[in-house]
Amino acid sequence: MISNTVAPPTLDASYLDRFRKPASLGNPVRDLNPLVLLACAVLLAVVTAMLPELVGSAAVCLAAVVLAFLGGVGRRFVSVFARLVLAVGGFLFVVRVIFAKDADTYWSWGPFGISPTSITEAAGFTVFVLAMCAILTLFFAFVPIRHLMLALEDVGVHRKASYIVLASFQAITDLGANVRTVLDAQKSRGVETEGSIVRRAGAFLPVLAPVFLSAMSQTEERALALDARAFNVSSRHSQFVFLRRPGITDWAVLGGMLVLTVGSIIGKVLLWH
Amino acid sequence: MTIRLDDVSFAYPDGSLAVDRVNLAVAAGERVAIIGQNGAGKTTTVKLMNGLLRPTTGRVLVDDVDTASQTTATTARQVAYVFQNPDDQIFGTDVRSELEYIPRHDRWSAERTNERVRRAVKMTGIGKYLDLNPNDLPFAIKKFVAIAAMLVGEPRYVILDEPTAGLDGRGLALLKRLIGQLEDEGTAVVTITHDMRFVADTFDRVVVMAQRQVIADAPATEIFDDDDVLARARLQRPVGAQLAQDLGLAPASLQLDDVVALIP
Amino acid sequence: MALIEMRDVNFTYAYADAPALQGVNLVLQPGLLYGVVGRNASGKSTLCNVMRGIVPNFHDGELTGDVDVLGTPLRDWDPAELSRRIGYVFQNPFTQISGIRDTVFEEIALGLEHLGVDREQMIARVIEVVHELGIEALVEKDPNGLSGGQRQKVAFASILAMDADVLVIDEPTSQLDPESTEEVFAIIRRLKEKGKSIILVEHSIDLLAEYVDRIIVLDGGRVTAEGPAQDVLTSPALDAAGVPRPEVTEIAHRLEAQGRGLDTTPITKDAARTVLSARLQETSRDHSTR
Amino acid sequence: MNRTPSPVTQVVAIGIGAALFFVLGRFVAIPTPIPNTSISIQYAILAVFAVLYGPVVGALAGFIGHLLIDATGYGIWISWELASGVFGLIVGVLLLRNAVAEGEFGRPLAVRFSVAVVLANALAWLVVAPLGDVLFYSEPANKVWVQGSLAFVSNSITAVVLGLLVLSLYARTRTRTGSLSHDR
Ligand SMILES: Nc1ncnc2c1ncn2[C@@H]1O[C@H](COP(=O)(O)OP(=O)(O)OP(=O)(O)O)[C@@H](O)[C@H]1O
Ligand SMILES: Nc1ncnc2c1ncn2[C@@H]1O[C@H](COP(=O)(O)OP(=O)(O)OP(=O)(O)O)[C@@H](O)[C@H]1O
Ligand SMILES: [Mg+2]
Ligand SMILES: [Mg+2]
Repeated sequence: MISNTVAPPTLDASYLDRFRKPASLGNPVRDLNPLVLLACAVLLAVVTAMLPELVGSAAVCLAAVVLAFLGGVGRRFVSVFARLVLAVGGFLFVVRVIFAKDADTYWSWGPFGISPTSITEAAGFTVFVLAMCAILTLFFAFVPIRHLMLALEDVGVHRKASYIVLASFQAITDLGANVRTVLDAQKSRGVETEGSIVRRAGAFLPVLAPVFLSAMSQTEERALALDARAFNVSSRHSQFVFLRRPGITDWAVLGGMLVLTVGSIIGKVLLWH
Repeated sequence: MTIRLDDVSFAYPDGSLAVDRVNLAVAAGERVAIIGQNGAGKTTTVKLMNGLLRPTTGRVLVDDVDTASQTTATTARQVAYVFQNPDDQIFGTDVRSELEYIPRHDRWSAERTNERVRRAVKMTGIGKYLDLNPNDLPFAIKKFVAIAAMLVGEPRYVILDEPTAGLDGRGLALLKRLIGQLEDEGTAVVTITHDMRFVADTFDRVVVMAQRQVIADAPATEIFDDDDVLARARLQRPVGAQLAQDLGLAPASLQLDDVVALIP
Repeated sequence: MALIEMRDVNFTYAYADAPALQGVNLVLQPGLLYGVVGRNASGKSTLCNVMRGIVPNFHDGELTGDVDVLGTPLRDWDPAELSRRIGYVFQNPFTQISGIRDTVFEEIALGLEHLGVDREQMIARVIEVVHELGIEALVEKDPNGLSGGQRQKVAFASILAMDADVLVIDEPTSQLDPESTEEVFAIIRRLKEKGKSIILVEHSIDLLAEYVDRIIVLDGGRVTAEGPAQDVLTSPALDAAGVPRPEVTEIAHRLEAQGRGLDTTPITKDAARTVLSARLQETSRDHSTR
Repeated sequence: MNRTPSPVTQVVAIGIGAALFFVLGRFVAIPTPIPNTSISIQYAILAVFAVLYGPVVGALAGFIGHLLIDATGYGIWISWELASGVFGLIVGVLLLRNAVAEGEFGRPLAVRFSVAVVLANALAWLVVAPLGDVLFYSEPANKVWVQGSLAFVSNSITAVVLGLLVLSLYARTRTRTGSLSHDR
């Protein structure tokens, strides 16, 4: 049985009140100002670079997982991050580890070789890259692009600039939709696109050209659609959905992060150099 | 030889239920109109018929084969669907290559290709546009190109989704002729339309959808006589028939000539 | 001041062999509802494009002659200002979604954001058009998950919300069910009553006849008739352009062909009802006196 | 372009161009034996956008698209992002006033396009990228030159070949609209 039918909202006052309040993602961590979160992400990357290799990076990865759960996106984050660990991490580690240049290798063949140092080095590098990936993934799991753009507009970034970024991300999704449309069109003409990997790969190439061509013709259609909505009018524009102004919490989090960064730099210079 | 929907429901991935326990059968050679409000589930229903969508619950059988058991491509060879939005269907850079898509894919002989393409072109009257780009054609003509592209494959069932949208009088006449021709050849034609005059003039069997369900399935004269069904599906009679009814010229007739004959 | 004035206007799309508009001379007055009719490819959308400056700003091609919009030559208009002053609902219902908003509610508000309308007013406007078009159930939906007719309504609502004084509307009901079609026409009539100037392209001649003040007939890129609806819809220019007559007018014509012509040729249902019931009464009286 | 595209079109084109550049660069990179270097087909699309929508679109779509690729990969490397921008800019400038959008795409234009792509590639990968590497990142000069030259060669070939292909396809979608006669 189908039970999850979406009930239409009633447009009463309580529904409309949502638009009078700042947009919220329903979680205090994720509701921090997107730019503050962005700054934190950058600072965290700096911290990672300052901390001792391997241990420090591993700690940052762990911290990212904890933060993700605090922000209520734990599951999604872990599933993406696990895949990164397996794919990117595995690949990097293998590529790095087999180029031992020192003498005491466990194993060597031609230019390849594995040694204790190459293992430590590869591990350090791999975990470092993974930590960076974790920070980036976390940021995008926390902040919808739309909110980032709203925050940028709040600090004076031009609407057209923010549109470009938003549209770029949107266009990536649209491309996926285009692929589905073209595949549907092919299927309805009796062209097999379902089934084995070979068949799907075979169907892939003929789809590419139409997908890109239709993306290009969409440019004109989109432009007209936006022009009809007075996109180019230069007067002050307003926001329908809007963000909360950064408050004391935002500044406190940012301050804390700065302290951590400075601490890690001092640590690197004085303690674990 | 039928398309049969057995208690079919369908919900889109976002959770919205678009078709709710529909039972419907279209036999070979039939000519059926599907009418109903916007969002009633017409497009979803016909996409279920050609396998583009598969039911969430229930079964769709095309010539006794469950569409869920075979690829869409296989179903679609029997049941051709002309999309509501022609841009979703047409990808060729000129009309001719669009029409020759199936022949090229299936490596037909030149004679067979020419014969079928010529026939499809003749039925749809798009001979003048063969070398043009479908993108530059007016909406209505693009739609005819989409129809022709499907006719080339000689399917046994043809589904037209809103072919009357934006069509001029001449286009309507052409469409009517085309549907008649297909019927003569034993091809079933299912047409979704909002043009009540077209329905009254062209179809014997009319399926009415409202709120995700089929609420009536009967000859056009019966449907347009049934105030209850019309009200529930928020439909209206063709203008001439409305007039006849307002004037108390019983029976409220659908064809204009009948109305004229009733006036003293 | 005329709303739009065209003198000897010709337009040929880039690299098309034949012009899409030829020798168009038109003077449109503000505050009226104009219907534009003609066969497919007769140039209706092109005419709209010129009036709204889409030609020559977006489509390449050769435009000759003079076009004045609200008293100012088209070339002197800032394209952004035109987009603010003239609302334009495009013909194709499938290409009018902005693609940058996640719900229908926000999609409809987009134009108002660009115009700098403040939030309370935005909410009020959006709610108003949502009620007018009866699309309450859709406001939470992703604009990309709509049926054909629903898309057309949302596109119309988005422009309606912007409340421009001049509206160009190209086949707003092509995908709509009969009831929604009537509703759209009722909205258009209300807009006219509020003093807006409207140019409406439509194939549904029965409805045009009920609502519009004047009709422009296009045939092969030429304007072959322009005048009050009653005159144009009963004139031979309509047949010549291949445009069907309203059903009620058609009934009158067929009666006339059979030598049973009516006193006046009706174009609206009401007019037809009046003249036909008069005829009915007459005959029944004849009957009883005999 | 005989007529500069309207500002709205340009803004939209930057967004869509950057997205195409990103998708191709991120997911369709063909690896080569040389470390950190892969055959990138996204420059073909970028060149086409520069031809159709002008230098500003070319520059920004390239820069933003490349920024997106790197931001979701191994980190931002500003000199190469700039180089991608410069590539789009130069192709756009060298092909100002063309008529591809109206379906004109003959041999003279193909030659002009190829020359422009090679020149733009030279400037981007033999001048901007290596110079930036040396200035911003103090990379050893000989290493960046080797990388730059490799990028120059592989990008020139792919961008010319694929670019011509896409352009001719696109021009075909814009063929002369014949006289549409009014009877069916
Ligand atoms: N891709 C989709 N995702 C989510 N919901 C959808 C999608 N397509 C359609 N719907 C919803 O399903 C319902 C039925 O849609 P459908 O397209 O079948 O209607 P329809 O009867 O063809 O209407 P129309 O006459 O307007 O074309 C609508 O309420 C619509 O909002
Ligand atoms: N972008 C374009 N490029 C080239 N030719 C075009 C373009 N748009 C329209 N045309 C041509 O211009 C002519 C007039 O088209 P237009 O779209 O104005 O007709 P219409 O009266 O609106 O038709 P319909 O009723 O089908 O909407 C047609 O011959 C058409 O093919
Ligand atoms: Mg539909
Ligand atoms: Mg039109």
